[in-house]
Amino acid sequence: MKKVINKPEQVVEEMLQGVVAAHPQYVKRIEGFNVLVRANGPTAKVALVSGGGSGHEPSHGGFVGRGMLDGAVAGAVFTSPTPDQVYEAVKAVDGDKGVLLIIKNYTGDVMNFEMAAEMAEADGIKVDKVVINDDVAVENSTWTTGRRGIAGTVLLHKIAGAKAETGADLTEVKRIAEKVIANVRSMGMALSPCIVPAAGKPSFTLAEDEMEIGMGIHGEPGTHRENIRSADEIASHLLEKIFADMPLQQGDEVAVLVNGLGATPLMELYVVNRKVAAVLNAKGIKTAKTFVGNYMTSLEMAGFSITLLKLDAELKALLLAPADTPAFVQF
Amino acid sequence: MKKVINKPEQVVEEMLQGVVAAHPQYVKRIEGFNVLVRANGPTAKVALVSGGGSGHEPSHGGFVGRGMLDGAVAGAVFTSPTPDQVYEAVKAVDGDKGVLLIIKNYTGDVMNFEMAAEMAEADGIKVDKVVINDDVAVENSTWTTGRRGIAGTVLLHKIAGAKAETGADLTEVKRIAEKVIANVRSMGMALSPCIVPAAGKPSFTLAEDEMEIGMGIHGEPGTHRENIRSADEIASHLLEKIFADMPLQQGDEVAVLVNGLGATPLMELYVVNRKVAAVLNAKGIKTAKTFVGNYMTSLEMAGFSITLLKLDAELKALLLAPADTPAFVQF
Amino acid sequence: MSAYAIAAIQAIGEAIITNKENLTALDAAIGDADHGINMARGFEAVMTKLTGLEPDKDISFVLKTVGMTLISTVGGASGPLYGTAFMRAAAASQGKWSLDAAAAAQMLAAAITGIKERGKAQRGEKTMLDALEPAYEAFVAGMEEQRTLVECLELARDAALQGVEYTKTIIATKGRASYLGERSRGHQDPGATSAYLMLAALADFCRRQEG
Amino acid sequence: MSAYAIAAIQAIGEAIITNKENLTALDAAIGDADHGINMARGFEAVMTKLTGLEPDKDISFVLKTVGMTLISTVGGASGPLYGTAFMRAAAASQGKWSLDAAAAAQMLAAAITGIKERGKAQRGEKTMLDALEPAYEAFVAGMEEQRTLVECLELARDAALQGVEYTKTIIATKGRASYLGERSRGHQDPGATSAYLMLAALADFCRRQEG
Ligand SMILES: Nc1ncnc2c1ncn2[C@@H]1O[C@H](COP(=O)(O)OP(=O)(O)O)[C@@H](O)[C@H]1O
Ligand SMILES: Nc1ncnc2c1ncn2[C@@H]1O[C@H](COP(=O)(O)OP(=O)(O)O)[C@@H](O)[C@H]1O
Ligand SMILES: [Mg+2]
Ligand SMILES: [Mg+2]
Ligand SMILES: [Mg+2]
Ligand SMILES: [Mg+2]
Repeated sequence: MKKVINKPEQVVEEMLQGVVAAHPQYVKRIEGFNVLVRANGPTAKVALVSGGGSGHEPSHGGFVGRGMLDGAVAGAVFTSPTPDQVYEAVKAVDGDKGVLLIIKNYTGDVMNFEMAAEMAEADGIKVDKVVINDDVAVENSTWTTGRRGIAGTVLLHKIAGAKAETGADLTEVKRIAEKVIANVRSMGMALSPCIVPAAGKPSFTLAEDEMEIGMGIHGEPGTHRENIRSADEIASHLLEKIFADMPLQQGDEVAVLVNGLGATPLMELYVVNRKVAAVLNAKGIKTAKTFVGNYMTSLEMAGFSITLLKLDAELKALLLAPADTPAFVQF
Repeated sequence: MKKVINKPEQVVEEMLQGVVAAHPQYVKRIEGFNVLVRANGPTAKVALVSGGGSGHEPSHGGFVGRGMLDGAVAGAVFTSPTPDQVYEAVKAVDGDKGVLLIIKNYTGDVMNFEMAAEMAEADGIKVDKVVINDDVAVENSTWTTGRRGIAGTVLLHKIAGAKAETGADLTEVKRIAEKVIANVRSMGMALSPCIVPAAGKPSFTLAEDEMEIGMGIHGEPGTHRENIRSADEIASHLLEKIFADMPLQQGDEVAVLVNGLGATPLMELYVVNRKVAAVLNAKGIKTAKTFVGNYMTSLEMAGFSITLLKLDAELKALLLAPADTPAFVQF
Repeated sequence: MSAYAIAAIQAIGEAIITNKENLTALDAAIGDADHGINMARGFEAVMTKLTGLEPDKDISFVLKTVGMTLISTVGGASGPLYGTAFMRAAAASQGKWSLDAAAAAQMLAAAITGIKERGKAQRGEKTMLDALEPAYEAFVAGMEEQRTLVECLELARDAALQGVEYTKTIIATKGRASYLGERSRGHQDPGATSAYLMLAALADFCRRQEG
Repeated sequence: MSAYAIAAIQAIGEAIITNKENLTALDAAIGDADHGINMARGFEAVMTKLTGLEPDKDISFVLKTVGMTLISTVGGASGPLYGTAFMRAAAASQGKWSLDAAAAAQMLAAAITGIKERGKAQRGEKTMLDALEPAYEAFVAGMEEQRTLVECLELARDAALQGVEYTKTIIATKGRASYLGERSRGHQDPGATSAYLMLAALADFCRRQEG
């Protein structure tokens, strides 16, 4: 296992220390917990808390700051955080206007966050939640667990965060969040696995000429394997799956996120984006904003996902609003 | 070779198309050339042009924008761009106040940029240049080629760019750039190689328990190999090398850049930063700003570098000034 | 006194920790390769917590400690599920200082109900329930035949093992393995396996105490 | 007419393109694994350029075209160096339609001077100069012995090959290999190798034309 770490058991703790050391102007840590909150919080607005297993950096701690999250909870690598941790985050960020939990749709995340919500509600804190399930690789109808939440979560943080910043109440922020969830779709692929530090070996292997389509962000196998194809073919395939689930019309406007899973060079992500832009152009779909980079990673996995978010005027304005966080800054 | 690309020969061209498609608000391309310039340029200020081989993304095209570069020239992967390309960039960005070339110290880069400067000067354009050589792995005294320019270049772009934005003249901008160069030091290491698309195979190999210390950003071998050590030990070693070259006193103030080479997860970079911060704290050195992420990469190489820039009031103010580029946004 | 209960939990914890890599490997095939790591982290914390426990507590207190510790250290899907299971078993054993088969059956039933409420899964969805529900039924059947607690536990263990085998034949429709669809068939469910391991460790422990 | 010069350049180009992987492998050991790729890209562009060339041009014009094309397509260190070399050879052959040994020697000398001015290197620093300078000296020595152009070229080629061998014994103090220090010893310099390949292709070409 080739990693720049000290001890596998210490990696989340030490990462959090490193984040706080790097960005004291943005975040502080809740002593004794794996929770990052805004350095200047809590603020008098609806607060947003997200989180999940670690290993997806900069998600979610990198998005704590003005215009995005108020708190982020870091679980063990690829393991959803425990309720007591989430509960601490909720207590710390609550500014009396209530707290919205942004949960990626995994059984563990949903259960742990729900238990935390119950704990916070027992304290009289107003808590509500949204569950994002943007991954079209997993078909909603067939599997009762439903789709996974993946990179689209970052756009949800951005837009719900911008809405909260306007002073909107919890119901309104939740409405916007639900609107994002209804209009965002993602799908990914992987070229190589990653190694969970505590496991010490990859959770799957791929032959030199193989790729995995519909890969999850925790090393969960995808929908199928096939021989590596060209960037254009892969991008087209992922887009087709997205369009099949969320038909887009000529004249529609979208935001695009080409998200690297960790080890794929920016060069390749831009080659992918070239094709994404070409396909959208050919369909007469407008692109309001494109993000290319590592936003929701899977340790050192090679691969990427494409996310499309269908915009209306309301979502677009919130997407383009300023944000200032360690990993997402926008004027 | 597992890459998300179409044809190896097309990778730079397609990447540039993908960048322009993603960030039309920031950059445009000079038709027929591998040159990105500001979308709203040229501006009436000293213009900054940098560039080099491709494969270091987001360097340098990702830093074209307000407060940083005016133009970036992309060579073939890991191969310095040709003089005619640099010359086009210089012509395109010149706003009559002259152009400063920011060159990483490699024989090829220096020669190609110098030839371009000669061509531009023949047209009556005021051109000057600085050559950055921040990599302390390569000892200046022994090798007449001198040190390489690596991740410190990003801080140079930032500070010289901020200075140019103030309306300073070419002499002044160059003075600031030289001051950065005099005060910035970096050193890196690699855990795994990368594959140049046109080559199709890695340029070196490392055993499962080996790392390469003093690695360059083009797959050039480093100073030596040794068994992998802990993140803390590696960070301490790299810092010692930097301190040996640039002694820092208690009370000095620095900027820190923990730069990923491509495949190293942000999680690990933050674990490294934890140690960097601890060492600096222990020495009583203040940190004005820390950057952690992939700024000067080497395709999908695993590894990182540490950069320290010693600040005075002038450099600090310029470092903290706003910037708005695809890959570097700061309020 | 709680020494017996603590020793039983320690036996369970040891079984889980011993099988850490095994459980993780099962999860690697159809999940995210952390079930063993999660459960071992949880039971290591449990063992530490129990070491410091006053000996004058009833079974319920011990189990509540286990449940709360699992909830706050395991994470993932199994943390809330097993945590809830132990909390419910605790609630069903308040004031008890020793166990008979009837009491044990009540606790197991409460635990299973907790898991179902928390996870909204049914038997046949390739989860821990496919080990636990057959185990409960076998336990009750043994009780009806007037078997001893230890015998009932052994019947439960054997049924759980069959349940684990059964998980290989079905596809997952709950938990992370459900993303795999058809491809989940043929693989053994990690959570069902950890449930079996716990029952087996408990049965062995009780048998050893008897003999 | 330029057909002869063009054919000679084509022979050189083919030699470089054939050895693309070989040259890249040499660069992988002590540089950045692109020398063959760079040079092949350059000479592919040169071949395309020359195909379209009017046949009524002198040698100088052909060489200038080669030099400019290399400068604008090779990049790296070798692009400006070889580009400058051909530009200088072009300047030294203005108005020439055929070559004798004396003219060739002048062109080679001009090329080497160009490389030295551009790259500020000396012989002995593990660069292309370690092939080219001995080649030039051997060429001149042949000329002094009244050898033919082809014979002089063959002497130059052999000296270049020795020069390539010599690069294995020294450490690099110029170019990217210099970062390696002591570790560069034992490796053959890619640029010296490409210089040898060009001379060898030229000598072979001229010999074939004679025979
Ligand atoms: N809804 C559910 N109800 C019951 N058990 C479940 C449910 N979802 C998952 N499980 C069990 O949890 C196990 C996985 O646990 P673990 O790997 O620790 O969590 P995660 O899936 O979050 O990584 C599965 O093997 C399955 O037995
Ligand atoms: N200053 C110099 N003078 C002469 N030749 C040089 C000099 N620097 C490098 N070279 C030659 O260039 C070769 C490397 O070329 P190439 O790999 O194409 O460029 P780069 O080093 O920029 O990747 C070296 O093998 C060496 O022969
Ligand atoms: Mg998990
Ligand atoms: Mg090169
Ligand atoms: Mg799991
Ligand atoms: Mg090279």
